[in-house]
Amino acid sequence: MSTKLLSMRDAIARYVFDGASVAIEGFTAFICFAAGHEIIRQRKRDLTLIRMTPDVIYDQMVAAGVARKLVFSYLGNPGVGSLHCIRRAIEQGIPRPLEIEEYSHFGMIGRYVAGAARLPFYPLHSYTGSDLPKVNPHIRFVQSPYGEEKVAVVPPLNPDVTIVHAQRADIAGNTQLWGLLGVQKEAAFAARQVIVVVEEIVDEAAIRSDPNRTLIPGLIVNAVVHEPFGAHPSYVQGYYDRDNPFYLKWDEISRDGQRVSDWLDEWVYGVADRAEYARKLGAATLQRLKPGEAWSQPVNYGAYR
Amino acid sequence: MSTKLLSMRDAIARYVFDGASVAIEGFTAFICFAAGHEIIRQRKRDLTLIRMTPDVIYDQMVAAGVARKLVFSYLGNPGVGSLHCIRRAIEQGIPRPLEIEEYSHFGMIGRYVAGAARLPFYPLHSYTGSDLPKVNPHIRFVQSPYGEEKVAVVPPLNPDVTIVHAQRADIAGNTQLWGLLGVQKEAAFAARQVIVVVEEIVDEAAIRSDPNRTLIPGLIVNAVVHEPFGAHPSYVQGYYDRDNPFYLKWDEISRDGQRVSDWLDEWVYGVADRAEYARKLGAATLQRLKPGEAWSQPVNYGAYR
Amino acid sequence: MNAQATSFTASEMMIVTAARALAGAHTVFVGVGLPNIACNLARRTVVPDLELIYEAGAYGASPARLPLSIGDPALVSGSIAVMSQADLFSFYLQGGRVEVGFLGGAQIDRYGNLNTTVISDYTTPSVRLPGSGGACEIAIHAQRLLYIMRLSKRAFVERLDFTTSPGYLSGGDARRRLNMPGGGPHRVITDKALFDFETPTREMRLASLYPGVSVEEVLAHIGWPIARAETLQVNEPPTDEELRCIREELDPLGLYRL
Amino acid sequence: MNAQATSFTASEMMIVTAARALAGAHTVFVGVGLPNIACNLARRTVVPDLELIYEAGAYGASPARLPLSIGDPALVSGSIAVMSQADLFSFYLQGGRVEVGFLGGAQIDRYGNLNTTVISDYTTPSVRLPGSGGACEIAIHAQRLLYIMRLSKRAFVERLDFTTSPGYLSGGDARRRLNMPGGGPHRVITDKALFDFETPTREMRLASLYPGVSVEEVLAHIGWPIARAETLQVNEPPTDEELRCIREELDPLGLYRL
Repeated sequence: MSTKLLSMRDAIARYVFDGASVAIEGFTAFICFAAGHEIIRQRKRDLTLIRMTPDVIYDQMVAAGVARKLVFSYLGNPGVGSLHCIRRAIEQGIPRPLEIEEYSHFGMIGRYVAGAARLPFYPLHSYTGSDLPKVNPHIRFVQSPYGEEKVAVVPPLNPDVTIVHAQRADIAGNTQLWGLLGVQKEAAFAARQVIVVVEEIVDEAAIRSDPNRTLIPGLIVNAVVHEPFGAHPSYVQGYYDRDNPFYLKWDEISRDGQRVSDWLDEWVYGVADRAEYARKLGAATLQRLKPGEAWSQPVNYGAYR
Repeated sequence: MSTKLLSMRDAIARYVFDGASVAIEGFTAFICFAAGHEIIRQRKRDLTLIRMTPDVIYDQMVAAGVARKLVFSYLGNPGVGSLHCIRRAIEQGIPRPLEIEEYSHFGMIGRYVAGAARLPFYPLHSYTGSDLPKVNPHIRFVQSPYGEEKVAVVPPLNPDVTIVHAQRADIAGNTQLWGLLGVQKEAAFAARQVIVVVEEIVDEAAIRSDPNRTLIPGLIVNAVVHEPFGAHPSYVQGYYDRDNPFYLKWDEISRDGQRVSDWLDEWVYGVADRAEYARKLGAATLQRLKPGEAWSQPVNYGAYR
Repeated sequence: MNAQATSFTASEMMIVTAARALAGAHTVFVGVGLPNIACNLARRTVVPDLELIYEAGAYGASPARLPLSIGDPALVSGSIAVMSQADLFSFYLQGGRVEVGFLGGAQIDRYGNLNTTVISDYTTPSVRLPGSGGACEIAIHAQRLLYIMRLSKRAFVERLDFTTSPGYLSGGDARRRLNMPGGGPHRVITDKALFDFETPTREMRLASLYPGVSVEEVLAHIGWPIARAETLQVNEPPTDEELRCIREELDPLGLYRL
Repeated sequence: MNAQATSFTASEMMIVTAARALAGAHTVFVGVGLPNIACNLARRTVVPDLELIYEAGAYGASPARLPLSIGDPALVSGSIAVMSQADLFSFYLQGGRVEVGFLGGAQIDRYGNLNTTVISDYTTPSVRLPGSGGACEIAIHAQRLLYIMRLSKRAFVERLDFTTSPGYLSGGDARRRLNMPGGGPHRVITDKALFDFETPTREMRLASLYPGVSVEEVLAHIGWPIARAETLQVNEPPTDEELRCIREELDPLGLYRL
């Protein structure tokens, strides 16, 4: 088994090019801030950023000027309020105008599914009576060939790069995650290139002990990055908690462009990599975010010889 | 939590009515022979039998005269050869003519998905250049609204009853399975009524210790049947092996209508229930089918308080 | 219900009213904030068997703490099932398995149509709101919809700036004509009164008042001449037990006391 | 390859030829029977990194025994990933992730179209065959197709009784005109000779003979006047190591020796 291990720096340098469409997925959980920060540090430009919920990571990336366009379905700081940097970009063109392409959650999910399954469209019951199709010409309707019924469709989405965070993978990129699965699998299969970022690198034997837990096979993975705490202030089920105080604090910081700049200087440009970021966060914070234990009951797959 | 536990006899009597469409799913694995045999014993009639791979269980049910129609995608004794009883019904109308409605595997999967998702159709890239659409008018083609591309579609499938075998459930029907997942989830969500048959009834706490393993929620389950060895001669991952010698033996038995009758008399009509069937199989057979142990490595979901 | 003894806030009255509206329900699609507290209160009072479904992909969640977001890890550990969002939206929501959906938004009109997208124009908005998320699908598929919104003339408007999620559209049987499977808006729970849509035109209607609130106080916050039920009931105030649950168990920090 | 010293059967020559045809491949969609042995032989000889995909839903299987069926439990335990068949067909096969597909059938025509459905008429068949299973989709989506079939005039026919799975259809660029993503038939591996489709018309062509087989012997079993490559090679016989693998490890009971 040949290794796909790369540093985050090398993975981003190799696979995220200026003008690329990039999906960093993860629904509240598993959001790879480490990858987003490295993209900012490498001053990538003109990216199309794709995410169901842009969240604080895309707020930071938009503020840093890496994005030309945003494809999304929910533009909020979850449980807190607005994403002020993205709002400034949309409402005032600061730091630069931001093109948007907007769906509902199910529409975004469907786009990834169609992209992963090489389908020309994904049908869903949505958008009837909504103004969304009026502002997004990609949302269309088709007639069922079995009756009068019409159904909405969305086109496939194939990001140039999808970045997925998870608990563990082997060096070939066979990746297991548990907790909120979100659209991690679909976004990975839909992508032209896949970077997997994990808390732990494990032996192939660990993967093979529970094959139903493998959502993303090494087959579709280009790079594996070992990056503990790579999702902070988002979280990784069983590894660390969501840093809710940070999400609340970002609501304040992000209202002021200067404070955002200062924050980026200190926490992104000012650190070399995620390891330095984690040291800077400090042991007390990491300790505060450490959950108790709640182990799955193991299951017997049986040895068949 | 109110219990949904029923005996197999009561579950079949309550939910499988004459003329019903019934899906007993499971791809090679998890095939609920116990349910099929109880349907034969209760002399249900005019059923539409639905399965991707009718397998030996539907061969037996067709021979016993319960079926009017078969909806399927692969008509073989897996790894062995023909399903001779079903062939006699199709080729010679014995014991009665059998209507067929035929798809490919992906077409059947898509029909369940559309049924489960309340979609008017499921699109797939298949059937181009094949004669299948000529003999099955339900297979149609639609034009993509995003270009010239045409894509095949199949209509939703909503069985009156789906019967799913699995390793374990709690008394509310929250069901976990591992191994070959087949279309168990999709067939259950597509059904009007769901009977879950399991090797073990477990505490709700076992289910909650690993929620990603729960494929079928009690929400959609009408009855839970506790039926150890209920899938024999098919198998249940980690519990018992496939009885390959029986599949080979059925190839001989099934070539001769009289031998099939004798077999049904002895092993279906001649036993009261699956417990008696298992006793009749005997300890040596059950021991022969017992696999060694191969446990999944447990994962930590974390305690968040 | 036992007698009301304690004073309570408008938010507490909203939470209690929302929880009571869940009586008899089996499954609810939970939003964050007030709906989240209301659903958990309902489980402790009127519907112990209520199963909570979160759009993040958790079914039968049993959170040990009140989650800040609908993707909180506490919704995962110990829940009955956690699945991909493709499965959640396809098989649970679109599959018709969700009974009650909770929604809220920046603007609502008389037919229960909802705006969570923009204030003013879409391409040059004065305020860019979060957008649909799953709201558009919840509005279409849930068997019945409960809205939770504070009364204000900016929110209860004659005409939406943008329709994100459909209520009864232009009223009457417009939903049915468009083959929408869900039942549409059922109640609007506000900080002053409760509204329903129990008329053939499916126009929002003042159904009952909270204790101490006058009809005029309500009408002053609604941007159109709203209909009212023939006899206006007054909602029961929170019981001691409901208030104890909220204050001691569900929101000990008082984040939603206001 | 080391020198051939031992005698071998036609089946063994088929298995070896199929295994060698996998050289350079990364993923193969495995059918049961001969393809299964061939794929496992390839992993032990020409392509150690070959990943086996089974339509039952297993990826990266590493079976400890030779499975009778493609849904054997030995394909699950210790494999890399096991998924729903919806995911397998959507994301792996239709998603274009499968490089080589193996197929066989009752009838094949000059363009590699395949019949696994009926002999004679569909509604009143003289023989009802298994049908498509996943074959129709494998034929459309695999980047290249390998067929394994024994030569016989009943099998290699001028005209199929039923087209289950498309090869090159009417030949030439017919596949491309129908937007079929997969590359189509690549080789036909028989018990006497190897065939390819390396011509503009995409007609099947005799490419090489097995040791000791004459051209006439081959032509006698084909129901149309088949083309042949300009120079006919003779395939290398099985090596000792290949035979040892088959006989000692993969098929110790000799089920596929015939």
